[in-house]
Amino acid sequence: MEFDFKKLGFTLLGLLIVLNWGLLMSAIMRKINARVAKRYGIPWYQPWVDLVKNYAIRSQITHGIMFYLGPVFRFSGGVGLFLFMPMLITAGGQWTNYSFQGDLVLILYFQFFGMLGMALGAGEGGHPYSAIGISRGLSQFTAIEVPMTLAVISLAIQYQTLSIADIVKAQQGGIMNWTMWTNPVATIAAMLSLLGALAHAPFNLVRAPNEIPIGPPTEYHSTFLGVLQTNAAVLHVVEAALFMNLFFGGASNWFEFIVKTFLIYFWSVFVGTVFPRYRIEHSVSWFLKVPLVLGIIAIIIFM
Amino acid sequence: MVSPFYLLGVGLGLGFLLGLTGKNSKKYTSAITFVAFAFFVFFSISWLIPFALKQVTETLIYTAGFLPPFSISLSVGFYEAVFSLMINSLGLLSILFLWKKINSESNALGGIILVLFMTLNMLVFARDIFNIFVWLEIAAISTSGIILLDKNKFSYSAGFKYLLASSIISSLYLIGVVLVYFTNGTLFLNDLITNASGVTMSVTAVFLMLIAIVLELKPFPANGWALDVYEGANPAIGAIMSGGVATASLFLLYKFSPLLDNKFSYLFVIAGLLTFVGSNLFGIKQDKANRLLGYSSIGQIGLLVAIIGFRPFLGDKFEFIAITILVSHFLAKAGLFWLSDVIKQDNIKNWSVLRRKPLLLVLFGIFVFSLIGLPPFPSFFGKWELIMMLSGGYKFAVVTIILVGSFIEAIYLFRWLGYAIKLDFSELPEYKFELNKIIPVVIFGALVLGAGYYAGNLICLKTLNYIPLAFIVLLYFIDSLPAYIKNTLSILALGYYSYLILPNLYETDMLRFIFAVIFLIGGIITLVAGYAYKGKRQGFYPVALLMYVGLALIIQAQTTLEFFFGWELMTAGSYFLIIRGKKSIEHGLSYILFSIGGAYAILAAFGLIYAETSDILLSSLSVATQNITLIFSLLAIGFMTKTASLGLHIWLPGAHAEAESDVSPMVSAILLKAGVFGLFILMIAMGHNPEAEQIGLILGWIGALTALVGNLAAAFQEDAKRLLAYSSISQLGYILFGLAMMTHLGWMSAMVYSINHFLYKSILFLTIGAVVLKVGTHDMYKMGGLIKNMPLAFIAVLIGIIALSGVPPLSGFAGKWLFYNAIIDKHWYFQGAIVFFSGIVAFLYLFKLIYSVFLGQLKDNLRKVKDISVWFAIPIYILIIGIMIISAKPELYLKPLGTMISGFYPNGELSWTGGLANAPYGYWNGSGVMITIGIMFSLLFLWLWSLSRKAQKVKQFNIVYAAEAPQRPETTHISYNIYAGYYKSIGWIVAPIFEKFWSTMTEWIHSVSDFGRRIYNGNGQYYMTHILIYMLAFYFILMH
Amino acid sequence: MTITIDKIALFLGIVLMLIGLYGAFSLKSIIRIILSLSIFDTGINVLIVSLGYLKGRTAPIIDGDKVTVENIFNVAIDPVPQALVLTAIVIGFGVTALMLVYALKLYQSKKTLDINQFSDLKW
Amino acid sequence: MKMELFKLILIIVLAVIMLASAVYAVVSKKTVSAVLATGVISLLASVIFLMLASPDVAMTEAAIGAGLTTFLFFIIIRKIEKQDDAK
Amino acid sequence: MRNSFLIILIAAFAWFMYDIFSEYQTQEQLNKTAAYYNSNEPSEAGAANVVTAIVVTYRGLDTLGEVTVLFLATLIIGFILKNKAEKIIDSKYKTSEILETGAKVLVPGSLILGVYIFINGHLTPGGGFQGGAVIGSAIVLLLLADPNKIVSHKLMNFIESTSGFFYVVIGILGLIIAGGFLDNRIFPLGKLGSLISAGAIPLIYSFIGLKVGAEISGIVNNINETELTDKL
Repeated sequence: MEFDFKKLGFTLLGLLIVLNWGLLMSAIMRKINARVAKRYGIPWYQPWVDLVKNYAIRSQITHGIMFYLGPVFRFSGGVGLFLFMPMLITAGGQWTNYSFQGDLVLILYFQFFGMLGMALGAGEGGHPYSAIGISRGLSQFTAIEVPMTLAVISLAIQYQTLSIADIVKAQQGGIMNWTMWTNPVATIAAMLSLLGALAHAPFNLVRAPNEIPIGPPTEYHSTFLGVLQTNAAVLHVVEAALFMNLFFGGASNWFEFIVKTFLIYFWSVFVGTVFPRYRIEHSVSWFLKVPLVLGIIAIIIFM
Repeated sequence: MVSPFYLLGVGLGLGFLLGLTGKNSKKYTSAITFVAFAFFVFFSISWLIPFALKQVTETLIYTAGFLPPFSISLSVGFYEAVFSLMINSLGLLSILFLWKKINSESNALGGIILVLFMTLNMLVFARDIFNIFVWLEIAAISTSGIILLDKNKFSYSAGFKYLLASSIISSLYLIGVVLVYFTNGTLFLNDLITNASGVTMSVTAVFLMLIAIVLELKPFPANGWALDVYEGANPAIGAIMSGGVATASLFLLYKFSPLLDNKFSYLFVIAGLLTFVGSNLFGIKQDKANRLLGYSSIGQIGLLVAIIGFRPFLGDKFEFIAITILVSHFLAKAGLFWLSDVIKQDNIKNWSVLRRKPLLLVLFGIFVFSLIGLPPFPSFFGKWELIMMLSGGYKFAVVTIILVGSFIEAIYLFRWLGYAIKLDFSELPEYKFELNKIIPVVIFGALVLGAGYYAGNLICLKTLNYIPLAFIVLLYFIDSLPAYIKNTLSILALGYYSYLILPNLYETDMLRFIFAVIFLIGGIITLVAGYAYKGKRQGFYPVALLMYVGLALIIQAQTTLEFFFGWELMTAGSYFLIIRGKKSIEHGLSYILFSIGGAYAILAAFGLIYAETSDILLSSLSVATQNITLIFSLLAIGFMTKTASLGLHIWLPGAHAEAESDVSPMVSAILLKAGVFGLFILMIAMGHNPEAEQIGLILGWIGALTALVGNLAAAFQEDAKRLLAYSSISQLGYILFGLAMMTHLGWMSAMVYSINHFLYKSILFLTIGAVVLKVGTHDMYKMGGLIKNMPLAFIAVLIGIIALSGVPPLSGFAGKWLFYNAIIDKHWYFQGAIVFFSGIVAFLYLFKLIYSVFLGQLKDNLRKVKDISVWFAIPIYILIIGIMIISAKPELYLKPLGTMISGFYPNGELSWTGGLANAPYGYWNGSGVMITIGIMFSLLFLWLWSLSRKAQKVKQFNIVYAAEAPQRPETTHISYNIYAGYYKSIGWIVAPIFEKFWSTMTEWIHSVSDFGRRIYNGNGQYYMTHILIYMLAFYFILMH
Repeated sequence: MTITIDKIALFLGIVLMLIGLYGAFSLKSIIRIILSLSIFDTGINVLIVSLGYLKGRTAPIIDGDKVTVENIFNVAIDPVPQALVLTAIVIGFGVTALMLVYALKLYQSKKTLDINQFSDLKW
Repeated sequence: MKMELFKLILIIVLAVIMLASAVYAVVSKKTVSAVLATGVISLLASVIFLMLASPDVAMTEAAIGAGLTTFLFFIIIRKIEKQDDAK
Repeated sequence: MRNSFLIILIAAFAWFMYDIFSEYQTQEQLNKTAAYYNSNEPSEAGAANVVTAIVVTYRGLDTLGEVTVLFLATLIIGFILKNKAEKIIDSKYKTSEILETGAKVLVPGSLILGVYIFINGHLTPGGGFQGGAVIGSAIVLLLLADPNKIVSHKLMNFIESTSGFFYVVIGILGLIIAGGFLDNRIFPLGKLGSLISAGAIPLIYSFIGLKVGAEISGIVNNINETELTDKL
C-alpha cells in the first residue's frame, strides 16, 4: 500500500476545518445557553483564546506515565474517529478521510478508545472523584448505546450495508430520501441517544460541572487541557457528522456540512436548556425505556 | 480341573477343625485361615485359566454320582470362576486386613469368615434351588456372626435386624422353592430353565424366588436393615458384605436370569432402577461414612440388578457391562470400607485425615472415581456400553433414569471427595498406619486401575492411548521432587506431545489444529508460570497433565467413545485443579456436578446416535436423521455446561476465582475451549439438519443473554478474579452466539473470539493471579495504585483489557467486526443489539478492574509490594506479543480461518484486497487501522511527553484526597460499589435467578432425601413389614 | 372339591404363617417376635409337608410289610418335601437359637426387650 | 373310609387347637405362656406330620421344634429374668 | 392406626397365599423326581428309608450345609458369649431331687436312644438330626438337673470337630473313589434293610448325630454358663 500524500493533505485540511468549526460551534452554544439563562455569555472567539492560552502553559507536575496517556488516548480517539469518518461525500472523494479502512462498526467501537484512555488517565490522577465521574460516564454510555445500536442495525437492514459512504449515497436524490423520512423511528431513537452521547443536560451528570468541581478537567490543565479541548471540538463535530451521514443525507459541500452539523448539535443544546439534570440511574433507566422501544420498533419495521 | 468340592472340603474341614484348637493356638488362626484362603484363590485361578483360554466349556459337577435333578449339582464355568476369584481374593485380603483382630478373638471368628466365604463360593456354583436356600441361610447366619466383630450395642441391634429381615426373605424363598418343586417336580435350576411349567402357581413360585433374591440384594426401599448393618458393623465387615455377599447374591440373580420372561424382566428393571435412584437419593443427606457407603453400595447393586433385567437387550455385551460395573463397585467399595476402618472416622467431613498419608487420599480418589464411572476405570466402559446398548434398544427412559441415578451418586461422592481434599484435619486424632491394613487397599486400588486398562482394551479401538496416562502415574510417583523439575518435565511432555500431533493436524484438519494449539501450546505457556511456585507443589502436576491429556484426547478422538473418554479425563483433571484453590470446596463440587451432568447429557446423545446408526464413530453424528432435536439439544447442553452458558454458568465464577493463580488461566482460557470445540464438532456434524436451525436460534439467544448477564455481573464484582470469571462467561456467550449463527461469518467470529479470548484471558488471569500472589487478596478494594509498584503487570492488563474490550486497533476488534457483519447477514438484530450492549457494558468492569487495582490511591500495606514474578511475566509477554502480531496483521490468521470455514460454509466469506477485508456489508483493514492509530497515538504521546519533560512527579499525598482514610477498606475505597447507581437501574438483569433456581433445586433434593430416608426408622419390625410390602406390591403390580 | 387332610393341613399352615407374621409385626418384645417367627416357620413346614402328600399313601420307608421294593412306587408319598422340611427345621432351630442369643445381648445392652428401643441406627 | 373320616376329624381338631394356641401365643401377655403355646403348636404339628405320612419330619419337629426350641426359649427367659433380679 | 395397617398387610399376604393355592389339587401321581427316588433308590443307595437316602446321599450337600448351620450357630453363640470368660457358677440354684434322680435315670437311656435313632436312620424313621437332638436333649437334661456340672467343653469340641471333619473327609472320599462328593457307595451297599447296609449312610448319619448332639448341647451349655454382666 503506497502512501497517499494527497489524501493526507485533504485529511489534515479537513481536520483544520472541523476543529475551527467545532470551536466556533461550542462558543455559539455557550452563548445560547447563557442567553437562555439571562446571562451575557462569552465572546465568540473565547474558545480560541482558551486554546491558545492552554497550549502555551506548561505543566510543572506529572502523575506518571498513565497521566500522559489519558489525553493521548482521548485525542487519538477523537481524531481517529474523524479519520475513519467520511466528511463530505463528493465525486472526487477527497473528503472521505481514511474511512476506507473501516466501516460503521469500527466507528461505533472506536468511540470507546478515547473514553477508555481518558478514564485511565483520570484514574491515574489520583483524585477519587475522577473515578466517580468515569463510572457515571461509562454507565450512561452503555445505556445510550443501546438505542443507538438498534438504530444503526435498523439502518444496516434498510440499506444493506455498514459502509457510511454507501449509506450516504443511498440517501441522495432529494430530501425525502433521507433516513429521517425513510426511517423516522430509528432517527428518533438515535437522536435521543445523541443527547446522552454529547452529555448535555439533562444527561450531563457525567461531567457534573457543579457537583464535582475537581474531576478530570481540573486534573488536566495546561497543554493537557488544550489537547482535551481540541479533541472535544473535533469530536462534537464528528459525532454530529456521523448523525448527519446516517440520518440526514450527508453533505456534499462544506456549507451543507456546517448547517447540518449545527442543527444536529443544536438539538442537544436545545433539550439541555429546557430540562433539568437526571441522576445517573435515572438516565440509564430512561435510555432503556423510550429510546430502546423506539429502536426495537425501528428494527421490526425493516425486518 | 479341581472339583469345587475340594474348596468346600478345605473350607468346611478347616472350619470344623478350628473348633479343635485351644485358646493357646488362637494366635495362629489368622495364618491358618490365610492359608485356606490362599487355597481358595488358587482354586479359583485354576478354574479361571482354562476357561479364559477356552480349553474347556462349562461343566456340571454332580454330587454322589447321580445325575441331576436327582442329586445336587454344581456348575463351573467361566463366570463362576471369575466370581469365585473375586470373592476369594476379597476373602484373602480381608483376612490380611483383620489379621490382628482375628488373632485376638477366639478362633471362632476365623472359622466364621472361612465358612462364610466357602458358602459364597458355593452360592456361585450351586445349581439346585433348595441347595441355594441352604447356602443362603448359611451366608445369612455367618454374616450375622461377623457383624458382631466389634461387639458394641450398634452391631448387636444391626445384626438382629439383619437376622429378622433375612428370616423373612429366606422364608419367601423357601415357599418359592417348594412351590416350584410342587409344580415342576424338579429342584434343578437347568430343568426349570428349559421347561418351567406355565401354570400360575409355578409362575408365582418363580416370582417368589426371584423377589427373595432381589430382596437379598437390599432393594430400595426395603433395605433399612442393610443400611443399619453397614453403619453398625465394623467397616471391614461392610467390605465383606458389600464385596462378597452382595457379589455372590448377584451371581445368583444372574443364574436365575434365564428364567426371566418379560414380566420378570420388568421386576428386575423396576427393582433395580428404583434402588439405584432411590438409594442414591437418600444417600445425599447422609454424612456418616459407613452408612453412606452402604447407600452407595446398595445403589450400585441396584444398577446391576437392572442390568440383569436388561439382559435380553444387551446381547453379547451383557457380560462385559455387568462385570465391569461389578468389578469397579466390588474393588472400590471394599477399598473404601477398608479405608474407613484404617482412619476410623465416621463423619465424612473428618475424612480429611486421609491427607496425613497422601497415598490414602489417592486411593480414595481412585475408588470414588471408579464408583462414579469416570475413566480410566472399568465402570466407565461398562456404563458406556450400557448406555449404548440400551439406547440401541430404544430404552431412552431407562437411560435417563440411569444417568440421573449416576448423577445423584456423583453428588455425594464428590462432596465427600471434596471434604477429604479440602477440609482441615489438624484437630482430628491420629490413626495407625498398619501395613496389613494398607496392603489390601493398595492391591485393590492397583487392581481397579489394571481392570480399567484391561476393560478399555477390550472395547476400544487401538487409538486409545495409555502412554500419557502412564506418564501421569509416573509424575505421581516422583511427586516428592521439587516443583521446578516436575514443571520442566510437564512442559517437555506437552511439548513432545505437541510435536507428535500438531504437524500432522496442520496438514489434515485446521480446526483441530487450532484447538490443539490453544490446548497444548497454551498449556505450555501457562505452565511456565508454574516456575514461580517454590517447594514441591504436590499433586499439582499429575492433575494438570490429566486435564491436558483429556483435552488432547478430545482433539484426536475418532469415535464418540474416545471423545467421551477424553472429555471425562479432562473434567476430572480440571476438577482437581480447581479444588486446589483455598476456598474452592463448594465451587469444585458445583463444577464437577455441572460437568458430570453435562457429560451425561453428551453420553445420552451419543447413545441416541448409536441407537440409530449402530456406530460409535464421531462421523456418524452427521448421518443421524432421527431425534435430531433431542440429540442436538443434549449435546449442546452438555457442551454448554463447559462453556458456562447462561443457566449453566453458576459453577464458573467461584471455581475460576478461587483457583490458584496459574490455574485460573488454565481453566478459563484453555479449558472452556473444550466446550467450544465440542460445539464446533456438533455443529459441523449436525448443523445441516433443519432442526438444528431452530435450536441454533435458541442457542443464539442464550449466547447473547449470557454475554449480557456475564458482563453486567462482572461489573458488580468486588473480587478481581471473580470479575474476570464473569467476563469469561460473557466471552463464551459471544462464542456460543457466533457458533449458533451457523454461517461463515458467525463461525469466523466465534473462531476469532476463541483465539483472542485464549490470549487476553490468559494474560489477564495470569497477571491478576500474579498480582494476587503478591498482595495476598482478590478483593479489589484492598488494592489500588499498584501501577507504581507493578508497571509490568499494569501494561499487561492495559493491553489485555483493550484487546478484550474490542476497541480498535487491538485484536479484539476483529471479533466484534466480524460479529456485526455476521449478525446483519443472519438477520439476528435483537440478539445483535444485546450483544452490542453487553460489549459496551464490558467497559464498566474493565475500567473497574484496571482502576481499582492499578490506579487511584496506593494502599498503605501494599507500599512495598514488588512487581509480579518473572515466571509470570514471561508467559504474559509471550502472549502479548501474540496479540500484537495478530492485531497488526489480522489476515495472518483470518485468511486460514476463512479457508477452513469455507469448508463448512462456503457462502459469505470475506474477500481480501491486500489487508482490507470485505464482508457483504462492511469492510475493515486491520493493519491500516493499526498503523493510522499507532502513528497518531505515538506522535501525540511523544509531543506531550516532550513538552513536560521537566515536570515534577506528584507524590501520593501531594494532592487533594477525600474520603480515603482506610479503616474499613470496602467502605472507603472509592471504587467499592462504584456502579451503585447503575445497579439500581438495571441490576435486575443480573438478579441471581439461576443461582436461586439451582439452589432451590438442591434444597428440594435434599429435603426429599431427608424426608424420604425417614422410612428407615431403625426399627427391625418395620423393616420386616417393608420387605413383605415390597414383595406384595411387586406381586400385585406384576401379576394383576 | 373334596376336603382332604392335606388341604386342611395346607390351610392350617397358611393360617399359622399369617398369625406368626402378625405377631412378628405387632409384638414389641424381641422374645415374642422370635417366638412369632418360629410359629411362622412351623406354618411353612406344615405347608411344605402337606404339599408332598399323596392321598392314601404312606411313608417312603421300605419295611418289607406294607411298603416293599416292588410297590413303593405305588404306595409311598413323595419323599423330597420331607427331606426339605427336615433341613428347614434344623436350619430354623439354628437361626432361632442365634436370635435368642442376640436377644440376650440386646437386653444386656439396654436392659429392655422392646424393639422400639433399638433404633439408634437409622436414616 | 371310616379311617379317612376319622383322620379328617382328628386333623380338624388338631388344627383348631393349634390355631387357638397360635392366637394365644400372639395375644397372650405372658411370655412364658406364649412359649408354652408355641411348644404345643410344634408338638401338634408333629402329630400332623405323622398323619401326613412323614415320620421323619414328625420326629424332627418333636425333638427340635417342640423340645429344644421351647427349652431354649425358657433358658433365655430365665437368664433375662435373672439379670432383672440382679438389678 | 398401625394395627389396622398391619391387618391390611396380613390380609394382603393372605390374599397372595390364596392366589397361589386357590387352584391347589392334591397330587395323584408322583412327579418325575419322586418317582425316580421311589423306584431307583433301593438299588442305587440301598437304604430302606428313602428320605434318609435323599437326605444323606442324593441331597447330601444340603445336609452338610445344615450341619454347617448348626456349627455356625454354635460358633457364633460361643463368639458372642465367650468374651467375659469368667464363668460364674450359680451355686444358689438348686434343683429338686426328683429332677436330679430323674435325670440320672433318663440321661443314659436318652443317650442310647439317640444313638439308636441315628444308627438306624437308614432303616427306620429318624436319623442323625433326630438322634442328635435326643442326645442334645439328654445333655440339656443333665444340665437342668445339675447346673453346676459343667459338661466337658473339650470333649464336646472334640466330638464336634472330629465328627464334622470326618463327615467332610467321607464326602471327599466319595469324590475320589466313588461317583462324586458324598457318594455313599464308597462302601458296599449291602443288603437292603439290614443294619450294615446303604454304604456310608449309617456312618455319615452317625457323624451327623454326634455332631448335632455336641452342637446342641454346646449351644445350650454356652447360654447356660453365661452370666450377664452390665458390660457388653
